[in-house]
Amino acid sequence: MKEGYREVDISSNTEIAKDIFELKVQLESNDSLGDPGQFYMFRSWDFDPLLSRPFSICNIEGNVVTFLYKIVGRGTNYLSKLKPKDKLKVLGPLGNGFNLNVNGKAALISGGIGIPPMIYLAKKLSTEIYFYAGFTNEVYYMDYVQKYVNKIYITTEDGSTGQKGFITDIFRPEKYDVVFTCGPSPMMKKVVEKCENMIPVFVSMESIMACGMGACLGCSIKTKSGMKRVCKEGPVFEGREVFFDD
Amino acid sequence: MKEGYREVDISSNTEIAKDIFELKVQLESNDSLGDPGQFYMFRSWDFDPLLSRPFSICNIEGNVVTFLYKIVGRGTNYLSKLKPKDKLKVLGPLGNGFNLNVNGKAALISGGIGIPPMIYLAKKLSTEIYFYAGFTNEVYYMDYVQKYVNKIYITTEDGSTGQKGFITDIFRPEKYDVVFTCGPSPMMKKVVEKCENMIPVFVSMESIMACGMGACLGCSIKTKSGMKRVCKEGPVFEGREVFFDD
Amino acid sequence: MIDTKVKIAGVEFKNPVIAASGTFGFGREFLEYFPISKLGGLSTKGLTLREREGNKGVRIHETIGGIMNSIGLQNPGIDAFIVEELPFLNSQDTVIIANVSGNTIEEYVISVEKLNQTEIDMIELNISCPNVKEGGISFGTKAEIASNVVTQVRKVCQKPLIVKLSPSAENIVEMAESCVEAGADALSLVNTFPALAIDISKKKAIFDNITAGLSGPCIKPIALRMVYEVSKAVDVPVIGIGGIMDYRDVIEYIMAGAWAVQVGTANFINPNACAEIIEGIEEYLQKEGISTLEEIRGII
Amino acid sequence: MIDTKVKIAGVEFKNPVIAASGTFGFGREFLEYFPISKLGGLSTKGLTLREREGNKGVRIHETIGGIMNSIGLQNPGIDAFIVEELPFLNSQDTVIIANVSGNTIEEYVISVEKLNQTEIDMIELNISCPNVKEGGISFGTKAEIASNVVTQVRKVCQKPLIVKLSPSAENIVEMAESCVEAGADALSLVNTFPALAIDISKKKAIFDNITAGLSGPCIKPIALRMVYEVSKAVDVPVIGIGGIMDYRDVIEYIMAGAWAVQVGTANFINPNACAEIIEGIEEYLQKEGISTLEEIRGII
Ligand SMILES: Cc1cc2nc3c(=O)[nH]c(=O)nc-3n(C[C@H](O)[C@H](O)[C@H](O)COP(=O)(O)OP(=O)(O)OC[C@H]3O[C@@H](n4cnc5c(N)ncnc54)[C@H](O)[C@@H]3O)c2cc1C
Ligand SMILES: Cc1cc2nc3c(=O)[nH]c(=O)nc-3n(C[C@H](O)[C@H](O)[C@H](O)COP(=O)(O)OP(=O)(O)OC[C@H]3O[C@@H](n4cnc5c(N)ncnc54)[C@H](O)[C@@H]3O)c2cc1C
Ligand SMILES: Cc1cc2nc3c(=O)[nH]c(=O)nc-3n(C[C@H](O)[C@H](O)[C@H](O)COP(=O)(O)O)c2cc1C
Ligand SMILES: Cc1cc2nc3c(=O)[nH]c(=O)nc-3n(C[C@H](O)[C@H](O)[C@H](O)COP(=O)(O)O)c2cc1C
Ligand code: FES
Ligand code: FES
Repeated sequence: MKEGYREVDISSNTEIAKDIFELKVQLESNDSLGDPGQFYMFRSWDFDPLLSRPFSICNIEGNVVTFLYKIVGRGTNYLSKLKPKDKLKVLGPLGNGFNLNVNGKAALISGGIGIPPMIYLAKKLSTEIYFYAGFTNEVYYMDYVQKYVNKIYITTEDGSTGQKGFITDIFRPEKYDVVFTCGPSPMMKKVVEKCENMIPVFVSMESIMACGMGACLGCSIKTKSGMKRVCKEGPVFEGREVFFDD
Repeated sequence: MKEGYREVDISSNTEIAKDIFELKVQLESNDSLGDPGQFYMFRSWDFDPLLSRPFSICNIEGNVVTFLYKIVGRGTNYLSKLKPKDKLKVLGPLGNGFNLNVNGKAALISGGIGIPPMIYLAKKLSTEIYFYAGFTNEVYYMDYVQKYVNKIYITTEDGSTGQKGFITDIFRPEKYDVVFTCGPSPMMKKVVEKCENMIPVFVSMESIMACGMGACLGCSIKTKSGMKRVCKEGPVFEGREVFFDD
Repeated sequence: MIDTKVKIAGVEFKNPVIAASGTFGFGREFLEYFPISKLGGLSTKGLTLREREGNKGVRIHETIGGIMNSIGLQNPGIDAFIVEELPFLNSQDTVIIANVSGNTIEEYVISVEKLNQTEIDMIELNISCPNVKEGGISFGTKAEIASNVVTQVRKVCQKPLIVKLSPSAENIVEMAESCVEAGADALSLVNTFPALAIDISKKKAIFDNITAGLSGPCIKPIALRMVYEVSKAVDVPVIGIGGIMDYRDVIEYIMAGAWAVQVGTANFINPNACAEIIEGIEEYLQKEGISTLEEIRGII
Repeated sequence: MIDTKVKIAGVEFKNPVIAASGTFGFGREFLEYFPISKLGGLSTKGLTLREREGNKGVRIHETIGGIMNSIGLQNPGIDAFIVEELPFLNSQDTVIIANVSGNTIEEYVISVEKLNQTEIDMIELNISCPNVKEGGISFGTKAEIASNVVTQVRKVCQKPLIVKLSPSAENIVEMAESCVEAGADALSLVNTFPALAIDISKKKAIFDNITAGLSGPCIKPIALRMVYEVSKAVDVPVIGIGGIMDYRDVIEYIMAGAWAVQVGTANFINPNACAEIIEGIEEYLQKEGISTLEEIRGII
């Protein structure tokens, strides 16, 4: 049996860039706390908002799981108010996660707050890693990532750090054996297009989720092999399996 | 113009007896912060629960207003979780308040968590005061009240302090010139009955409130001079004007 | 230049925000918080021919995202209203709407005749009242019955006439159409939803009348759908009501086809709600570069 | 000794808690969290004759106290259900109810005929579907139309038949009565409420289909009122649905007259919701000294 929602303690909840928070929670579990690409559902409220909110694992050290989140609405705003020792209810780990069994040169490409699963993936992959990270302006977590990767490429939209522009402008697929990406849908679309049919590419999809555990079909997306639930068969899919619409 | 809801800082929020909290908030206002019998509406939440909750003034010192509340449901439970520096939204002071212009011997009779307005009244009255306080078992705030009154009578339901029983068991109206009471409806009913038609008696009524400021008519009660709003024409009424149903 | 004015049945509202009946008293209490002349309009507490004490027992009960009420139309009666409240209301620079309730067609008709003699701006007919001659079922449920009361009232009514629809109308579009046909100059919807809550420790309904009316943000999605359907079907202005908490909700109603809105329960949780909503609408229009509400009305 | 068993249309439920259609998949996902044999019953995701991909665009939108959904009956189709899901479901010791949807009477009838051949315990007819032959208006709105589909299905149906009512029925009591007359062994209500939400920055409805179905605690007071009214009017068992979050809500439904309940949206915010509710009911009965649900059923 899996545990349902469990109340966990917050270790820290810090704003590391404007509206971007790093949240560490203390979990207790005999089972795995999760793999790169997996996520947890959060709730720190009763009925308002009604639904829980999904967040990807950014790191795990011992029993401490780290998340990064951006304030975009009411749920994330509530989260940002939590202080150490406050309680949070979490369900997870959920979803599939990335295939870690890869060889050769891997490109990890993140856009905006799509970065958390790429960070944990960088830590967990045991192959050559080239980390592409696109930010709006403020850059964060690159010191940490540094330790695990061969090279970091950064873009910012305002050019304040790294190259000015989007990360997909500088990503050149030719030299890689496998590509992983997480970020806004148009960005992932571009990454997949750039990889053409040459390189295996894995994407972590987003979708509005009600349950996070496969029951509501709210998160379903169309793939080349039928309808799939982002929360259950995903969030990681083979990039050419999915359709990016926008 | 009155201010609407204003966000105020919590100075302290302490459990002073089982499920009974003392809450101090820092208000800023050029107007009066309130008189004995008046109350404030509280909310520390968005839409759940939807309504605010009314609490009587227990004390005012400078800009700090003290309230006492008992955890009875979701709203008071949320309040109990607030820590110093957290924010609270308050509307008030609201309602009428007690007539302070009295002479002779005054009996102030409180039952349970009806005590806050009696405490502030004791402080504000400049006459002889006999303070009757009925508790379930734990006794609180009597040291503070001591300073302002001529005598304190205590009952507890379990006899752990003062006399065992209800406060109405020991209250003898004959020797008083005026009586003030706040507590459960059956208790106030008994007080009014005991006063017969001899002594002026003032009661602070409770009613479920939606708005607290006279708009919804949710709190209306029938009185001998027609329907009255507890939040606006009350909460203080002449005891023989109202009907106690229980 | 932003212009939030809207004209309904010949009456000009300076903005589309009307305080909803039964949630704003006769305005006096709110005047302590903001100048009520800021309002587009104000619909009075429901008035009946004779004074009413309202219902006994619990009158307000909170639910998740809403409240239930069973006030029972406590009001001073039309005559006292005209003498004691109307002069004050008329002194305020905003559209004053008399919300009229009754338990028989005659009561409605006589009330309206009395209001004809006054300077009230508009009349809003609340047809969600139990029809005592038809066994207490609401006037607002069946289109034929509603049509009948509206027709009778229209005959005597010399003021612009809004008919306020109940969400328990069997078919809200047919109901709307027949009220328009019977002479409504505008429609407002919705009134509260008939609802039930039970006290499981007392093993009884919370309210003496068993059912009570549900309002607040919980009803908004349903009310908005009804406003959308009705706006498409009728060609008189529709006033959207139900669960409006902030300016965004108002914009949704306008985009669904409403000309104006009424704000109810929100007044209880913030006496400045209407004033803040009015400001919010202006800021929104400014930011979006929209100059009149017409540009977005019914846009979806 | 507490006994929460309840018998509906000859089928015994070990307790009154049924997982609601469309909120529990085919049970597999929940089996990871608790033994689903704890459930009184399980109503499957809505099944249609042929596989369906469901709707495009946004499928879930949160409102205050509720959610709107427009899943569009994504399901593998009856045949695949029978082969791939039913054996697993039948292996679980709980009542399995096939929730059947259709866009024509023929679809309903053929689906039911296929289910007749299986070991499914009961059939729940979801009549809140658009009737394509009648311009897409829901089968569940008008009593005559609902009566027609129930009559046709009853003719072929060899399983106990529950008809699931829509809250947009023009008159819920008449609807209930005509479904019973047409052969329903039990009624379940309510399905989701048709509702609307608008994205004011995109100036469009949130959902591709414009409207979507509202569920969750926000609808409970209305749904409870409907269950109360229907329970009084019909003499078949009524299954209460709408906004149940905890055991107290279930007790309210039972006191309003329901024999059993279905729990929907709550499953999304807590996969153990049904299990916790079942325990809560037992503890409540224990504490109150009530030994069977019958003692409190319809007590208000
Ligand atoms: C598998 C997965 C992993 C994610 N990981 C992260 C992460 O590591 N860090 C991070 O900052 N964000 C992550 N997100 C996005 C995050 O869940 C949303 O930003 C959050 O739910 C917004 O909640 P809100 O109440 O603040 O905003 P709202 O006001 O509810 O909405 C703001 C925006 O967020 C979107 N959104 C709302 N609810 C959900 C939901 N349940 N699922 C998906 N999107 C939603 C809405 O479409 C809207 O555009 C992830 C999403 C998914 C699906
Ligand atoms: C004028 C006035 C002054 C009050 N002063 C105090 C005080 O100083 N200290 C104190 O502890 N309590 C006071 N109360 C009672 C206090 O308001 C309620 O205990 C509180 O609202 C309960 O909220 P809840 O969410 O915790 O409980 P709920 O779960 O909402 O309800 C628990 C009980 O409280 C009652 N209640 C709920 N909402 C209200 C409401 N809006 N108004 C009145 N009663 C309600 C309910 O009938 C129920 O019996 C006062 C009430 C009034 C009317
Ligand atoms: C306490 C209360 C009293 C009400 N009284 C009346 C009334 O007298 N006449 C009327 O037409 N509507 C009355 N209503 C209905 C409101 O005007 C409005 O239609 C309803 O509350 C929905 O709007 P809301 O969700 O913004 O509150 C009342 C509502 C409440 C909450
Ligand atoms: C995501 C979702 C999918 C649903 N799918 C179906 C369905 O396929 N068939 C059906 O009869 N009801 C369906 N329903 C309605 C529920 O079974 C239930 O009647 C409704 O949600 C009200 O209950 P609740 O408030 O507990 O959720 C669905 C509800 C939701 C939220
Ligand atoms: S979020 Fe419910 S199935 Fe994926
Ligand atoms: S609480 Fe609204 S009038 Fe008193």
